[in-house]
Amino acid sequence: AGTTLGAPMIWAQNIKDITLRQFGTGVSNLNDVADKVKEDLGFTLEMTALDTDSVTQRAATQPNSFDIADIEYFICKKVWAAGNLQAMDTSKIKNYDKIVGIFRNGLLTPGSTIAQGTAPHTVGFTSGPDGTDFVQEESGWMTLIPTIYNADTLGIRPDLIGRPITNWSELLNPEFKGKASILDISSIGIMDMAMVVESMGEYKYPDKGNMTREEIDMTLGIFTEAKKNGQFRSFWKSFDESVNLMASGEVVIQSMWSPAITAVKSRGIECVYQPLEEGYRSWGGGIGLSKSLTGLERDAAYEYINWYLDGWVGGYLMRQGYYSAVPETSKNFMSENEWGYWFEGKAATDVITSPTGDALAQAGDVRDGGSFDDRMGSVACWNSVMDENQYMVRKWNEFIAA
Amino acid sequence: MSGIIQDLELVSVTKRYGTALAVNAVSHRFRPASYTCLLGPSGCGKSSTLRMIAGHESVTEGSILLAHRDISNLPPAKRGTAMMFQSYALFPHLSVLDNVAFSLKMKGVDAKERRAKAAEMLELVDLTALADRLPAQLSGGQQQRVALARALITRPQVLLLDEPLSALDPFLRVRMRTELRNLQKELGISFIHVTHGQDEALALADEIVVMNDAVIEQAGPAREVFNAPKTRFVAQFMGGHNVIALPQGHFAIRSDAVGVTPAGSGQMEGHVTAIEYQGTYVSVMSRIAGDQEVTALVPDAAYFDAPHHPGDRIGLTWDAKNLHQLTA
Amino acid sequence: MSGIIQDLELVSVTKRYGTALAVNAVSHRFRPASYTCLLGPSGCGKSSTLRMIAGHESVTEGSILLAHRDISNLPPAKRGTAMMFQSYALFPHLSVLDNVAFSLKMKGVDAKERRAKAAEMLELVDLTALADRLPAQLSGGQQQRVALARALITRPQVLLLDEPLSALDPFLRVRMRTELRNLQKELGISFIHVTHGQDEALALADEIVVMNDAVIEQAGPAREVFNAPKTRFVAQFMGGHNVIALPQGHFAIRSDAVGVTPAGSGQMEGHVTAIEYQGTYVSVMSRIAGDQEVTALVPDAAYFDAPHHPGDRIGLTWDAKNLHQLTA
Amino acid sequence: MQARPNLTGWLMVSPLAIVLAVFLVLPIILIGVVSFWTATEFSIIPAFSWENYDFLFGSPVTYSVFLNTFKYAIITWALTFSIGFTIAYYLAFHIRTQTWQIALFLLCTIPFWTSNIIRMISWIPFLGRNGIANSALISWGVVDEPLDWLLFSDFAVILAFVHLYTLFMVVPIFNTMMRIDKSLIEAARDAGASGRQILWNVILPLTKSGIMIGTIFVVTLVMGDFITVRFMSGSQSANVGRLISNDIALLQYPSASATAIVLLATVLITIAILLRFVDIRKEL
Amino acid sequence: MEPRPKSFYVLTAFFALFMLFLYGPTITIGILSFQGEGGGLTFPMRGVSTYWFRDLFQQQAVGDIWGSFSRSIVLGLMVMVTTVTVSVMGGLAFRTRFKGSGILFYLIITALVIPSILISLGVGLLFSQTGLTVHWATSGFGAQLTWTLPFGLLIMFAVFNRFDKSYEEAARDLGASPWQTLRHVVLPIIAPALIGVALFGFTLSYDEFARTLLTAGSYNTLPLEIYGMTTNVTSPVLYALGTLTTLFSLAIIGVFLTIALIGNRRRARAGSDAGKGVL
Ligand SMILES: Nc1ncnc2c1ncn2[C@@H]1O[C@H](COP(=O)(O)OP(=O)(O)OP(=O)(O)O)[C@@H](O)[C@H]1O
Ligand SMILES: Nc1ncnc2c1ncn2[C@@H]1O[C@H](COP(=O)(O)OP(=O)(O)OP(=O)(O)O)[C@@H](O)[C@H]1O
Ligand SMILES: NCCCCNCCCN
Ligand SMILES: [Mg+2]
Ligand SMILES: [Mg+2]
Repeated sequence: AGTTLGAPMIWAQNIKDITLRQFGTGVSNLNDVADKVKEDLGFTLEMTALDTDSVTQRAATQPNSFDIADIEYFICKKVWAAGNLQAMDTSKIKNYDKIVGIFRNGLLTPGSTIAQGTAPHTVGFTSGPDGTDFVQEESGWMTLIPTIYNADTLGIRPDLIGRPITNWSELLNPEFKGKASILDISSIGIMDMAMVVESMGEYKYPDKGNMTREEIDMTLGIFTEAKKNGQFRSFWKSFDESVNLMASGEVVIQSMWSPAITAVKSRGIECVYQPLEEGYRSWGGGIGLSKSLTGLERDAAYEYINWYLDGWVGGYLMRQGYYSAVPETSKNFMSENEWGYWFEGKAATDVITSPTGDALAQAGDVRDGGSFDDRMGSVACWNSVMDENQYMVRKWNEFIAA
Repeated sequence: MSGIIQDLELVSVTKRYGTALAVNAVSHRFRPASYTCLLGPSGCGKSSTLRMIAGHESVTEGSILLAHRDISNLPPAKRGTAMMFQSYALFPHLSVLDNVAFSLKMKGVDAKERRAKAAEMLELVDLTALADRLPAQLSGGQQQRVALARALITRPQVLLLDEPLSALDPFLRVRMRTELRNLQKELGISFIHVTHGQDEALALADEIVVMNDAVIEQAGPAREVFNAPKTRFVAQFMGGHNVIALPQGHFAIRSDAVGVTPAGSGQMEGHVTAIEYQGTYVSVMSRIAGDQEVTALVPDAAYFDAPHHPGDRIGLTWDAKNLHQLTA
Repeated sequence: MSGIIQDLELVSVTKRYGTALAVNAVSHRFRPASYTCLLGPSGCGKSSTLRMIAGHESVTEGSILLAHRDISNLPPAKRGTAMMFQSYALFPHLSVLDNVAFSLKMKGVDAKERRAKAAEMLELVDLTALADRLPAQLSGGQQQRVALARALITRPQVLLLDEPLSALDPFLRVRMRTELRNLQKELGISFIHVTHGQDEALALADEIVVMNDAVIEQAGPAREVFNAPKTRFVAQFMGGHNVIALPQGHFAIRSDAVGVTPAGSGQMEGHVTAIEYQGTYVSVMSRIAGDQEVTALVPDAAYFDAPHHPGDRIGLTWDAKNLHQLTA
Repeated sequence: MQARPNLTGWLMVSPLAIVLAVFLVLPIILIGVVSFWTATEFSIIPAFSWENYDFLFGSPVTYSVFLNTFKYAIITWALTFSIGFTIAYYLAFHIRTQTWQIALFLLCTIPFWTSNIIRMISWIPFLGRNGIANSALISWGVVDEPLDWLLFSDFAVILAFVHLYTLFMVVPIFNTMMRIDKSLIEAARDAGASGRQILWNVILPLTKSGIMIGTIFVVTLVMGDFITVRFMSGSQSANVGRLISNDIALLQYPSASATAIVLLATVLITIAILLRFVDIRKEL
Repeated sequence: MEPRPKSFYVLTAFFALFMLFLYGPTITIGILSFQGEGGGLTFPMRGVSTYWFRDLFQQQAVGDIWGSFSRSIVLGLMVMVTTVTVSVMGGLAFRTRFKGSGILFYLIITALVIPSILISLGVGLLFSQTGLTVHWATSGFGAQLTWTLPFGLLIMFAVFNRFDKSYEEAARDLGASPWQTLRHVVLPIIAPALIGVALFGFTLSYDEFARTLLTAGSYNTLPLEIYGMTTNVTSPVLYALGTLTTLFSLAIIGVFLTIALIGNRRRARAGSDAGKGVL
């Protein structure tokens, strides 16, 4: 294994009996990871993959049902106050200093501006080991250890659209009536909507990451209208639903996640993760520890986190189009061609394959949206939990039901 | 229907269920305006015959003629027959009146008229007071009369009854059979009544048709069938007869024609096997030579003057003219 | 159980279902080792009485004594009674042998012994060949005999039978009643048999207990009940009787004691209402003054010498000594 | 007789009573209580408030969703009843041997024992824009453009409902039909009734109880559904069940509870009305 | 044979169409589960293979099909045994018309008609409010019982409605204690119905989705897993799973039917004359 463990012998012997229960979305709760953990660290990691809402629900209401929560930052904002998770000591995180700035001070590069919405660093730190608040500086106590993140945009079927798409507003273009889709996860969907509304020129939000009730009503009003006019073919809740919609041609333009595009492409179907003028809607995920985790298990969990940031998982995820929290360790687990294609935005020099071996790109292809800096530098907003979240959620439900 | 009474005829009628023969080439002419009983043991084909006449069972071979018209392939309601079912088959969801009016409703007769006609029918069977009840609220005898009224309202030329009395208790059974008989007389149409009770058949029938094993074993006026059974089967089935094997052949003799005398003084010797008191009579069962059972029906007074007990030896006497030779 | 025969006594036994009175303070002593029939119309309380004796229904008031011991509150199996159910209640999942051996199994008798005993019992009812069959594979008569064997293996002092013959066809019914009667004689225990057929009761019973409306109307030897009914109800229910209202009171006269003469020459005048042929007899029903029905049972030969038809006027004669005064 | 029938009865029924008390009664009470609480995204605040009901009854969406729920229930009922009755009638009155009746009846019931979700998704390759149905229609020249409304539509929802639940009509109706004395049919025929008249005047009234039981099943299953509507409408339509499940998904338990209470009341009232037409205990 | 009316042929055609409707989709996915290795969720077939079935037995990218399958079996058996036992006891109890039976009966009807999601919600709330952990074997088990018990009980009511009391009276007459009556008479006679209740108990649990949704806790049962797969899996492996679960359900019915048939046959054989030389 590529890790150096400064662990006492007794640890090494007991660890085989340890089982950690992790849950999260299908994005990162991959059995390959559990297998690799068993191989590298010796203990058992049980993976449960759920949809985003179920993940939130379990993190908030069933603290005893897991040891490790693999959740998104906006979920953290909802559930941290419930006290089900424990703060993590950054001094125990070997690669803490190599974690990209986005998760520490919010800045990709020292000069970057911070996008609207629930940016990860705003909910990434708490005041101390028992803190239930969020603090806006690197306090040494993290709520989540970042794992993966990405800049999301619209996915399109260029073969079925046949013209360039450059704006978020195209989602509501009547040209795509009955062939558009949006995801039915309120905290994410409302941000896509906001991007569309601004792109349409209907409204400019002072802070779309924290809308007022009127703004929420207006935003959802526009989309409800579109829904009633038959703009949408379907809504989706997990990326694979979006894959099926796109691959089957039921939908030609929709909010989409990066691996979904990868999946569509791996079937030999043309699909583009279309960079848009208004920028990306971004998200980040991380690992949190259950409050009830102590002793040997907690030690194992820290081992696991350190291993996670050590590069193997990063490489694995990067090969699906996500970004790793510590890109430089991932580089060790990727070929030069892969690193160039996925991270640096260079043209592929050889076939690019998915972790399961399907060809995703041929030599000469360039990743949609270019390099890491280009993409993460154009983030317009983060998935959000607003002050009026409660109201938004109810209105969202009305929108779905309307 | 016309007032002229029509006769019903079966011409070599056969019924097969799959390969099983239920009715085997039966021919019979039913006399018009008479009461006929189809009598026979269970499974002999009585119901099948009746149901073919009614049109509820197809005829495998042969024809059924009513007034010389072949009705074998007509639907039940077009035949001029009506059927009264064994357990009456009253519609449980309809009142007595609506049950009786059912066939008129099917014909499209309007509500007022059909109710009036049904009420008339109920009058006939003396049920006017119960017109609004549901079948479940009636006693067995009342149900039977509703079923009758419902069948008769179609003005059939032939009324078919499948064991109409079997659901009644013995007391009621005797009363209702008198009513049936009177009704038939009154209406002047043919009744064909299936039963396996010979007393019922004797009491009711102008003509008895005894069936056995898918064929008609004997048919004729009740008295003739009882007094002059042609076969061993008929003699035994009709009851009240002894069948005795003598050197000259098999003979039937009515039990009441057998006398009991002290041992040694009869035509034959036997010993008593059982005594059954029957009110007016006492039946003395005895075993004679050749392991044959002979029953003597002795008037009660006579018996109790000189009672016998199982095991006693007795003599049996009869008048030779009462011996009746059987053909099979 | 002991070989000494014990008598059964009902002391003012009452059964109420809610407020409905099914059996009203009935007292009766059943004679030991005799065949008793409980006879009466439907709903008169026969089954309730029998089931109280068996222990399947609690006694509301009064007691039931067997050999002077109050058994009213004992469980069924401890009473020294055994019951044969109307539809036999043979256990459908057990073979004939296992049905018969059931009570021994419950007692913990080991398999070999109980099978041997059950086989003996089957021998008694002549069913050895069918020991391995299931009840569903038996005819009605065979089932009845299994039920008998199963009840008798408990060596009861009293065997209770609720309409044991009603599920059989008339032919079989007559045969099985002879078997029942013989069995009772052979075993020498008491049989109490519920029926609503008076012919069955007459044929079987040493003693007949006629019930009506929750009470015993008359009890006595079969011949006494038939020949000397005490009440109008008994006279009518037993059949074979006319009840005539004369200035001196109500009288019963047996139908076979009434003669038919030409009009004008009898003790009374009437007109024929119906004729029922009964084989040995013809029953001539007539209406006399006061709208009373009188039935004369005329030997068939005599009748057909001078037949009558409905509507004919006839004379009716009887011997005054046959008139029998009724008490109610 | 039995010394204390009440005591024995209670003892034997206690496991049942306990299960129902813990997993039916308590939960319903709790839902009732929680419907008057409020919530944040991560916790429930146990303080009495009408807020949930205010919001529920204050939103026009609620009414349209309830209406939609009834619409699904009624259309599905009408279809399952017509199909179920016809199938049951065919099996009970047109199939002559009992062996065949049982065989065909079993054939009808087999899908009932398999996974509802699998049965639901089985429709997707059928109905999609490039699915079997559309390909066939296009290749036969019936349509030029694929029909969009085959999938992700009310049509698809109702199709799936009918597919899943027709059996619930067939079974009880078939059972009651089989109990109709065949001689009643003969008696009707004897009285001159045509096939149609027999159907209308005899069979239909005598099958009422089976129809009611089937109706109770279908109506409650459709009214309580949330998954079929989501799957088959592509999340585009909603019924009350979805309203609740969306709320639950977003941790709005009090709001979900309020909707649930209203749904429960609606269902129970509907059932109470249906039960007036049939004595279930007698029909078993 | 008797001639058929015209309506017979029309209805036969209708029945055939209904069968097509009922089985068509299942057969379609049955066919699609043999999709070639490169094929997708819809037609056309790209070759024929058992690839997706083999794939099913390999570890999937996410989830744990076989773990959830074995949980579903265990849970199904738990529910089955409990349903049979509790239904029989309940059925027997209801014959005594104890006080409160009316209310309980209406509760059973309520359990039958209450939307499943309410049970899920309510049981979930109950456990969270009392600080208990939801688990498929506790809360999930209880929630499923609210669905299987009404079915089991309704079957038992139907059975006991038709059960001839004189069997029990006869047994008591023959000296059987109440327990012996139950053991040697009642249970054997109602055994075929109990097989039916068991079949219901098992398959209803095995297929139950809604009531388990919020009550299963950390580990998925098979329907939850399948549901998860419909949102996480984009290959015909889903159809392979669908085909296999359908076959498994059929196998379960087969097993129960066989048990019933063997029981019948054994009895019939015990009672037949075959080879005994009787008569
Ligand atoms: N629908 C049927 N299918 C096959 N066989 C039948 C059918 N109906 C009657 N049978 C057989 O045909 C024969 C005659 O039956 P049928 O009902 O006519 O007898 P039955 O004289 O009326 O007898 P019972 O007195 O018992 O009513 C019997 O052997 C019977 O088993
Ligand atoms: N379990 C019961 N509950 C309420 N009433 C009953 C019950 N059993 C019998 N009865 C009523 O008690 C009366 C006597 O009934 P019982 O069964 O003893 O009559 P029966 O003489 O045997 O009649 P049948 O000849 O019809 O069998 C009837 O009015 C009957 O309705
Ligand atoms: N297919 C899921 C449930 C299987 C059985 N169907 C519903 C049960 C009603 N009897
Ligand atoms: Mg018959
Ligand atoms: Mg009785």
